[in-house]
Amino acid sequence: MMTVLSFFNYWIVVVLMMIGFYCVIARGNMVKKVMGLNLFQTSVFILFISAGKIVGGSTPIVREGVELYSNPLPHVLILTAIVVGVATTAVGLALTVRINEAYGSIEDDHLGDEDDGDEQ
Amino acid sequence: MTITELMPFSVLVPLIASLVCALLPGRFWPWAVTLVATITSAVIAAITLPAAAQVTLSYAFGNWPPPIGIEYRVDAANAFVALLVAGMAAVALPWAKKSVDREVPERQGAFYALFLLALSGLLGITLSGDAFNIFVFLEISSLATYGLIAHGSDRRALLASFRYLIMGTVGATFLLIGIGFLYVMTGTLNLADLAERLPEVRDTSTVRAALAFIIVGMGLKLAMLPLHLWLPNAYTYAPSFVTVFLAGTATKVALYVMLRFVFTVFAPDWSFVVLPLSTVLMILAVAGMFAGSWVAMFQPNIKRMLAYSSVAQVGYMVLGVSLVSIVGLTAAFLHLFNHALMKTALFMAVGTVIYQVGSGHLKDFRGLGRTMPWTLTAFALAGLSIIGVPLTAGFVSKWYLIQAALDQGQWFLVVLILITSLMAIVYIWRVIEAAWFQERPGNQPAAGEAPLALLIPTWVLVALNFYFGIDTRLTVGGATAAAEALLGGGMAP
Amino acid sequence: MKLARIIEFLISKRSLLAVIMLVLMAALVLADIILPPAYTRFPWEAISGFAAFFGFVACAALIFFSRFLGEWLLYRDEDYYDDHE
Amino acid sequence: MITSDWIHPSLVLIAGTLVVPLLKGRAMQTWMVLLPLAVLGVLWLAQPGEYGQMAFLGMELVTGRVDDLSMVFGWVFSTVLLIGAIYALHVNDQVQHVAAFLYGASALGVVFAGDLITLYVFWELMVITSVWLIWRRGSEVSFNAGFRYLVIHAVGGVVLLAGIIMFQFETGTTRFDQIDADGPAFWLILAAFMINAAVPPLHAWLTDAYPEATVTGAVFMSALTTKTAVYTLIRGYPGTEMLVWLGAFMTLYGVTFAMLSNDIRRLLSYHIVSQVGYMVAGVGLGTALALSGSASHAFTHILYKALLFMGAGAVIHMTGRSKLSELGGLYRYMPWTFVLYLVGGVSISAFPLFSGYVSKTMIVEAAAVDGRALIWLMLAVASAGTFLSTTLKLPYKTWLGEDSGLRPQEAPWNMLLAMSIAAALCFLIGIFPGLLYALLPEPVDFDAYTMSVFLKEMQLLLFTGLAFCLLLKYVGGGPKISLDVDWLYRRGGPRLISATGTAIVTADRAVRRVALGQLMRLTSHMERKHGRDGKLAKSWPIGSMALWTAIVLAMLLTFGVWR
Repeated sequence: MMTVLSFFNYWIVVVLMMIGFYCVIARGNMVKKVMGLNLFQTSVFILFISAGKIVGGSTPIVREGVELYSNPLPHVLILTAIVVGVATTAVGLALTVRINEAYGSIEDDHLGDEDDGDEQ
Repeated sequence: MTITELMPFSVLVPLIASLVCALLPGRFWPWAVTLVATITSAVIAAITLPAAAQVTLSYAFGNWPPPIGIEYRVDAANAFVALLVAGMAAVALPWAKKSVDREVPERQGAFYALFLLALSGLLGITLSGDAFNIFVFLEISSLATYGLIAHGSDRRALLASFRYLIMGTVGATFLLIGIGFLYVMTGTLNLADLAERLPEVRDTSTVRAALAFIIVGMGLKLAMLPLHLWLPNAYTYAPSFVTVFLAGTATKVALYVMLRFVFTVFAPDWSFVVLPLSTVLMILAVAGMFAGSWVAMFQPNIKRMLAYSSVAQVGYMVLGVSLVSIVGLTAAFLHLFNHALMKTALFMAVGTVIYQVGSGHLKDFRGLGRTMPWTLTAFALAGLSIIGVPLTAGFVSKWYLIQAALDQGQWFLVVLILITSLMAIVYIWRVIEAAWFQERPGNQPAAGEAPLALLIPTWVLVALNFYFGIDTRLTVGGATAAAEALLGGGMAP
Repeated sequence: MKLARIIEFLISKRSLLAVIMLVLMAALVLADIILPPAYTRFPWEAISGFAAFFGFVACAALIFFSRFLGEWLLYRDEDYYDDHE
Repeated sequence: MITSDWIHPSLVLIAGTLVVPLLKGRAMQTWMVLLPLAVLGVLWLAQPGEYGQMAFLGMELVTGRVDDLSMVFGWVFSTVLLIGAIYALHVNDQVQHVAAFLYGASALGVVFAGDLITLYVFWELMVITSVWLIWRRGSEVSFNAGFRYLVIHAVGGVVLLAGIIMFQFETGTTRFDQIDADGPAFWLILAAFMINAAVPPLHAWLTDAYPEATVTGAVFMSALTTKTAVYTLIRGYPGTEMLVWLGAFMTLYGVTFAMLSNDIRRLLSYHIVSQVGYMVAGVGLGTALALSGSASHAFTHILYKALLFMGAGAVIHMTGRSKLSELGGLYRYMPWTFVLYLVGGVSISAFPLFSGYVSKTMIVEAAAVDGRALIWLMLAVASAGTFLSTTLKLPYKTWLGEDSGLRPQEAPWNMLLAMSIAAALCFLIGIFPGLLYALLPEPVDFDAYTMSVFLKEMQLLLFTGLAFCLLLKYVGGGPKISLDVDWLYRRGGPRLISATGTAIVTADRAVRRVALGQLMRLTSHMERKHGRDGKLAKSWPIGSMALWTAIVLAMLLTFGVWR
């Protein structure tokens, strides 16, 4: 029981990841899909950041009287990953807007069917 | 300036040029800047390859020594792939001018900027020796690619782009999860450093899970069956130039990343043992070869047909990998290179037809053999290469693949490879039959031969297909060096 | 056409030609009977006139066998493949 | 490829062919005659040896191996190219000329190839060039026939390639001498050679396609494809017991089906099968005498079969008809064609003084020396059958017999000239067999003109003629076609495929229904609790992609991580 609880951060990650992935799989609405994707990515960010936490460690800013710092590298990495995630979200939402203009709907459910043609 | 210092510029030049490009108005200057940047990249990559084949080059960014700083670490394997990517881009760009003018008439500055971003991202992935850096470049190139695909004139391009975005992000995030697991276990992100530290901790489920996540993530970007579903639409509805570029480069780079992790970071004698990787990859590869070829035989849209053919060809490469031997990896690298040559030539020929006729449907190919003989002959000759007729590049890679299969005593693979080659004859033949043996219907406009600006690059690639089918020193040498760089010169069990 | 007339002439004399042929054939069989067989690798090589007999039987057999085969199994109308291709 | 004492004849031909599209009229005609002459000249200069070595994928290619065996075929191929070119002089279709010359070049490339890779390249080139000789007939029937021809040879090519790869793997070399591998390599290469040699049941491409080829193209085709296969069999498979029986069976199969044929060129095509049977049987016997017999029979066969195809082609060219049931009484109008055709007829029937006699008797004699009674009898029946249909039935129904009311002109001069050259060569070889025997690799210890051989052959032939005259009214025929093995892929195959296709689709549907049903049951439970309007089992495009991702990941994780 203790081990399960002591890994609670990973459980949160797993649960968030599953919810996000389920959204991507099961939701037809494109905005919801993008949100699911965000959730999915965020779970990974938490994974990185929580791994960088050292018990008893302080925020990784150099100051007087503090010896033990958390690992700063994951934060830096995740800052970059967040930027990437934001960009992805932006592109995804922009595409959603364009799809709404072109099709009049953002339900991914059989959107392509109305175009006659070569999808088999 | 030494080669080591020059090397990062093949990534930086297109990155910087893309900023310039985004601001340029009109139709000529964006293209010209892109061309210059791309050729510069290609030249640098060409200079790097011979040096990297000798000794592994290492460049530390900002003079932070690895493993703390970001390192560009180039051996024969990345140099080979980087040359392929930059070279394909450089060959495709002269072709791009007319086609892009037709299909993306407005805001070409942004379009070419996206292209340069994608190129720089792909090159960054190949050259970087830092796992997280690979993820970042992967996302840069992917985001640019989504934008490029969305430029297609058909509204389905938007849908294809969106679906690719979702799947691509899922794939990249899987890669990130894998990298995260590795970082948690080893505390480093440098690939070479990871390879050193992993053996101590590799008997943990975390490391095994990392391998699984990385393989699935890259399998997605690589369009390995059954993770290929995004690819056909993306290739079909993207502007012709984007398809030409992606077909030769994007999946190849993804394959490279997968190989880099499986072979260099995790040693093959570990990664192929803990997961039933060889079996899984072989089954998926064979399934991809068959399913891709099978579906391609019935596609009415030629771009889509070639896209499915790509799924099949990815199957050949993965098959080479799954054999876990020097010859198998050599075959995979050879096919990676040769497939880029032939598929780019084929997509160029189809793009040329689309430029002249306005459609890539099989029914619009009818009777074109007489009015566009050069374009369609180029298609037929590149088709010979994809079938694997001797004297073409396709034969060389299939030959090595078959040798690799025979070395392992896998006779049935030889049969499967030959059967799928026969299927390739069928789908290439459909186009030839329509072009030469059917009359052009009266209600369709007659089309004349395409302009030279489109024909010459296409024929250059066709000629390369035959050149590398006869003179195999460069390709086989490069591929063998790449395979040895990954396998460390030894044979895995 | 001179050659055509020669052929015409030969055809008009076909009964004479037939007689000449029959005489020739008889002579061949006679020669085979008179001359001793050069080899006897197979038993029938010792039989005089076996080749003549064999030729006749083989020809008759082929004619009837092929005809039988055709009528029994293989003959189809000339447009047999047309309606499906 | 070019040294002082070796210029590859294929190279000469290919280079010369490139000029053809630039020429017109008289200049082109002159060029078409000069080109085969140049090849003959190149062969005249060729010295035995090996030339044109190249390295390719770590193998050594030998593009030119000149020895007696390859020279025999080299000579006759270039001769028939000359004859065929003269026969085609009046044709104003450069595609056909280019195809014919390239086809000849590839056939020469095959016989001079010293390794299997070079052989394979020319082997395939032979297919893609010759198919144009069928397609240029321009009818839908010929297009379909050509397409079937192409498909079968494509399959044959793949089989050959597979065999070569395994051969290379097994022996470490691709040198083409007697194939001494065992296991699949031996059989695959043999099967590919047998497809081209038209060994039943792999023969139907020939009798299907040749009658639909152009008048002039069929002349080249009758000479080259099957005989290159005979060459490769002589080189690679001498003494393979199976071939004796297959060859003897072929001879009978060919003559039987020839009796059923109504189309004159189909009849002649079945006789290619039959005659190649003699050569295949000779290869199977494998003795020096038998192999010499096969090589010399290939040589004479090419000449007289070309002559027969030229005669039949001339009739088709002048009358537009090709069916025995529609022809008759042409001797008044095409007497020269008739007489020249008959020279071919008596040659193929092995009448003394004509070329077939000096080569076929050699194979029959080899069978006798080997003491193979049954084979000997089968070959003798086939001899009778050959005479029966090519020299009696076909000319009788075409030039004599009932008058069909056709009033054609005599064939043009170039056709007659080409036929005369071929007829003269048939006659020459028949009278001076020593000329032919001198070309053969082994010294020939055989004299066709002994009293015993002569008597037997004459009795056999003349009494066959007697039977024909007496049984004329029973001879089959009429406006019918006869089924052959090609039925399997023209009608049987499509039926089978559509049946299996339906079965696969049904099975696929059933499997998916069951699988999806399971999945749905699994998820509907989740869904009732967690989803308001979401249904997991519905196939959303992205949904299904992501689902597959999850499945693959789950597979890897379950197998690899939590073991």
